[in-house]
Amino acid sequence: MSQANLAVDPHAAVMEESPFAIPSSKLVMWLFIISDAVTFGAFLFAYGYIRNASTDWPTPFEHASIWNALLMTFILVTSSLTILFAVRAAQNDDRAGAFKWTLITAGGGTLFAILHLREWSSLIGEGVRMFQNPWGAPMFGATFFTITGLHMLHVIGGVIALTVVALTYRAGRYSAKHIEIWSLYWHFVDIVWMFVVPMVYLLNMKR
Amino acid sequence: MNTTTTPNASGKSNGMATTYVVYVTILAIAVYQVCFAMMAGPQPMLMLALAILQASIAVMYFMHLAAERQVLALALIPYTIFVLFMMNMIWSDSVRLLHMRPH
Amino acid sequence: MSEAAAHHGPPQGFIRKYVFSLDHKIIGLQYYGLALVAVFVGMFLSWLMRFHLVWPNAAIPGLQLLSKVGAPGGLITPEYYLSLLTMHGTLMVFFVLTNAPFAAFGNYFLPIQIGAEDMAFPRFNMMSFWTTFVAFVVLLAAFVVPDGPPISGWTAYAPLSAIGKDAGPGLDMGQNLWGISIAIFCIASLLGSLNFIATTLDLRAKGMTLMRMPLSTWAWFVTSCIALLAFAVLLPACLLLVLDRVAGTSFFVPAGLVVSDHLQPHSGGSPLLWQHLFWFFGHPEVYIAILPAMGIVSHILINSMRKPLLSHKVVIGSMMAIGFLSYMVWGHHMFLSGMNPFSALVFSFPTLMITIPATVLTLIWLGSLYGSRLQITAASLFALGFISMFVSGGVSGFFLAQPSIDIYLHATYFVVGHFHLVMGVAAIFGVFAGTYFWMPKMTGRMMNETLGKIHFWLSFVGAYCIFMPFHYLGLAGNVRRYSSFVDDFMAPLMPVHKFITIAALCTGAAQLIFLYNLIHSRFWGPPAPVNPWNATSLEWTVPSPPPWNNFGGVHPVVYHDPYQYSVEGAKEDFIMQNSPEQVKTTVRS
Amino acid sequence: MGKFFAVTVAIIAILSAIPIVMNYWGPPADISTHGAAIDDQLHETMWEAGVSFLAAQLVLALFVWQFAGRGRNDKLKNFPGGAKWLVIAAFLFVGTEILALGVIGQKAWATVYFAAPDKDAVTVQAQAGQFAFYFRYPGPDGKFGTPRPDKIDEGNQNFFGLDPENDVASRDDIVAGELAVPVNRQVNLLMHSKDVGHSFYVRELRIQQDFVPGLDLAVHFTATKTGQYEIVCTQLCGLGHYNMKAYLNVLSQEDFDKWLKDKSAQ
Repeated sequence: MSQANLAVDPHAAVMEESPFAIPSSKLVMWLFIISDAVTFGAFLFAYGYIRNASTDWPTPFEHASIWNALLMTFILVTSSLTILFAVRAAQNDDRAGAFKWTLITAGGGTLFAILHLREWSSLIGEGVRMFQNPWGAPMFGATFFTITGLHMLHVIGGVIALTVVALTYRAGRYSAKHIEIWSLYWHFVDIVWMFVVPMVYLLNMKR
Repeated sequence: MNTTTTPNASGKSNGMATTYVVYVTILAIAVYQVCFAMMAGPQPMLMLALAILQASIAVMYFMHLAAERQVLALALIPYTIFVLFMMNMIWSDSVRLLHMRPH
Repeated sequence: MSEAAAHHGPPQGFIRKYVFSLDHKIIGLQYYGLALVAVFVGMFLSWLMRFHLVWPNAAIPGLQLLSKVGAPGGLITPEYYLSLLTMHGTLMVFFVLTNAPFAAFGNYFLPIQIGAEDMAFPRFNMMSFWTTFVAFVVLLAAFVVPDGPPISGWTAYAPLSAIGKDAGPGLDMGQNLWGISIAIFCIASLLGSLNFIATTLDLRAKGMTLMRMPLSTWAWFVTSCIALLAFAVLLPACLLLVLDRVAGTSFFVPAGLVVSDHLQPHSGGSPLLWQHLFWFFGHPEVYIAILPAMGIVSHILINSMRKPLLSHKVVIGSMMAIGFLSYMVWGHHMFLSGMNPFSALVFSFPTLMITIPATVLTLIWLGSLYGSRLQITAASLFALGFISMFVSGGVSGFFLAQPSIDIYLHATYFVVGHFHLVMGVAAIFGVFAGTYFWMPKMTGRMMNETLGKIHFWLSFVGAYCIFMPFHYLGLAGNVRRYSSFVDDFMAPLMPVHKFITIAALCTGAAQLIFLYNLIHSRFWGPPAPVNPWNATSLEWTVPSPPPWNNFGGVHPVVYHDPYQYSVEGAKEDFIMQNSPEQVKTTVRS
Repeated sequence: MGKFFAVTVAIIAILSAIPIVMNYWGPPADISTHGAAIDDQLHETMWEAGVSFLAAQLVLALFVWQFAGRGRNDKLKNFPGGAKWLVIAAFLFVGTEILALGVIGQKAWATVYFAAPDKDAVTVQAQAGQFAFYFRYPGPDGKFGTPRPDKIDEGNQNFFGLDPENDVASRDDIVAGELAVPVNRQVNLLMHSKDVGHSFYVRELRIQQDFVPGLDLAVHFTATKTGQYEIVCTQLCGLGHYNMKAYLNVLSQEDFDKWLKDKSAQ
């Protein structure tokens, strides 16, 4: 939104101090995150509600898919680490480093999305559709695809955003602040996944 | 009150050591969850509690909420938890649905 | 981005200036205009409904142009009645009651009242208006699709809304458009509330501490905090509804339904899930509509009374308490919907508790009137009318909060009377008060006071004539959402319905006075001075209308609490918030 | 103008209260055993809400009458006690109301929903569909046949989807378009929705309950007065919603037995 990183905090001289002492854009990212957390929460509640009321809920995930999910967790949490490297580099004015680490993070996100899509396609290959699957309650597909789909949408959006931020940052129009703010978003995507894994994968593990 | 921006919230002050510890902890919890679920079956409440643990340390140390002014955490977290907590009122109907389905 | 308006210069060209404007004032006016269009469409629909209820066999000439199928020969069919009802509710709740008091006035005055040059994120602001506009167009498109607007009510209860055209006319494309429109609206509201919160917290002028913010600003702020998480729940609800409809899932549809002799392929969902998600948003929404009106009315009343309210802090605290409680009570819409009867008791208690902050607010308003120097203007009349309406609509909430009484009164006209008075009329009165009070600032022209007062009297008496009898009908057991009363039981109540319809037609017509006044004074009204009402808050320190960056590049400094009226020893009987004048004694309590 | 406002508000408040005080449009006479509790609750709430309503409107009128149009020379006064006492008053006044109505008054709700039905209650199944109610009695064997949605065939009068060929229990089931119940005997109404949400509302019985698709609820009631009463649907269920109704016939025990016999002979 802003064109330059103002070195001087505009609050200092002419305005009342913000109660949180963070830039507005960071505050807005936090607010967006809690709002989005509630949106994801509503999805997970809906899933729990329907699953809980079903007698024939399928538990199809083989150990292989669980290990795959764990690998995805590893990739996503690691990308959370690399975006922290990017933030750190940006704060130390290491523009090349920050650029590199942001792109590596976006690469991690891409890898995650690819793994996820591979899993989706194998599930679709097994006959899972939005409202149909070979094992039991047809709502399984609906809840699985909506929750993981919404999450993947966030990942893909994040990858695009991080790429744009990295390029704009290298061009000098963005500052460390922007990388930090988008790192918050990226961590949030990671956190959502921390809930998706146990709720969607582990609970539906083959027993 | 301090009117200049505090050099907080970005890992500058607290080094990367914490970050690595948090990173390893989150992954360890994830592995524990999976192993536990594979051996003893998934226990929803335990899984959820562990996820909340993961999420809270991620929020506090990856997102540096712990390093921000405390008032930010106090504004955001109780509010979100309250709203999500209220949603739990739907469960009793979900259970009824199971017992009172037609036929 | 605290630098806010600094990075957009004075806009050039018509499109940049008036259409895709980044200026919060233009966006406020755009929201106001949108709400104005929506309110007249919504009111027109309610006319058609009222007309049909009492003269079901009288053709309305030309109505067949609106819908050939729904109104053949100008006669409204039962399903078209339900379409009108759905569209009336949706338009009014989303596009009028959310937009006018919150988005329109909030956008225009929140930044000025806190001494900011613009919203924190002008681009977000523009996006949020245009997203709302898209939602509005998508909703209105339901009128022109072949099967007409949906017939499932503004609450779109599943499975009626979820199973498609088997369930009845209007539930095909029309219902899809409804779901998509509301989902888009959720995103717009989200953007808007993010912006409001950031602006309020971060862009306050020097000296504008939180406790020095005017009550209207406080109300918008609390409202945006509610809207932030309430719309976040409606969004997934609408997405899942649309998925049920277009992707064949069944989040909200259980197994074994036979609709129009077709066994539906759905299984696994529950209508109660939709109701929970919808009302989880739906109850906070009521306060999203009424809280800004409370703030606006307080702001105006203080100005007309020439004295501050008895307590600034208590009013703010009450508004926050209402916001807090609003998340705990949604189940009172569902007492008889098949929800666990134990939950009903759990929801009933906080619902009754909301009465406490509401009563505190009312008592503060009334107590503040005592010993004031109340000036009667069109704005203050509407503010007083708001209090009267708020009380009338509020006390009936006491009935509906109790599940045992709800057994009798649920889904009757008592409910209709209740929410129309407290959420509809009261909030609209807040908007009218705001319009008469702030229009001089917004357009630079004074509105006609005499016409404003005539408008008030007709609206005030008219609104009571319409909505008070609704309560009597409800007590007698007249159920709502019926397109005609075919049974004997209702026959004795028809004279009441006739009275209501006539009152509604007259009151609706009286709004044309307002429209005339608005348009006429916009172009031909006498020019407005900077501070026509001798008010104290910052919006009255800037020219009418304010320049594009509000304070002309100067950063105002605030020295006082917002309502320094009738200050003894002051040069005038009030002290502006940004005036450095210091007086030892004040009448504040 | 202020005085005019005061008078108008006072007149509106009093006029609004008159039909209530005169009991001009009230609920029809109650014919159920639990209804009296609901009526009492309604009555009590009416008193408390009515007093609050009149008090607030009249105080508003009074203060506007008194203080509108006062000029700069009139002395400003503060409400005696200020905000603190008003807040305390609100807490005390409303708190008492909440305790009286919201807590103690929940008994009426409990009598309807928390008590289990009697063992010897007459069990009837009600099925709501677009746009009619159908009622089913178990017949002499006291057992309902299992309804099957795929067997529903309105053209052949098989509203419940019964399968008499394979299901013995369903053969003697009695299906009717009206709800006949014996007077002074508890009726346990099993509620099932065929398609979308509907509601079962009998004003005189003080019973209203939604039919929820996918969730079979039950309500029980005892009618105390013979006669015919209207059952209406109060949950928006589609284009024929306004026309969806049936009748509740409260019969004496002999008439009810005769009615059942006639019905099963058909």
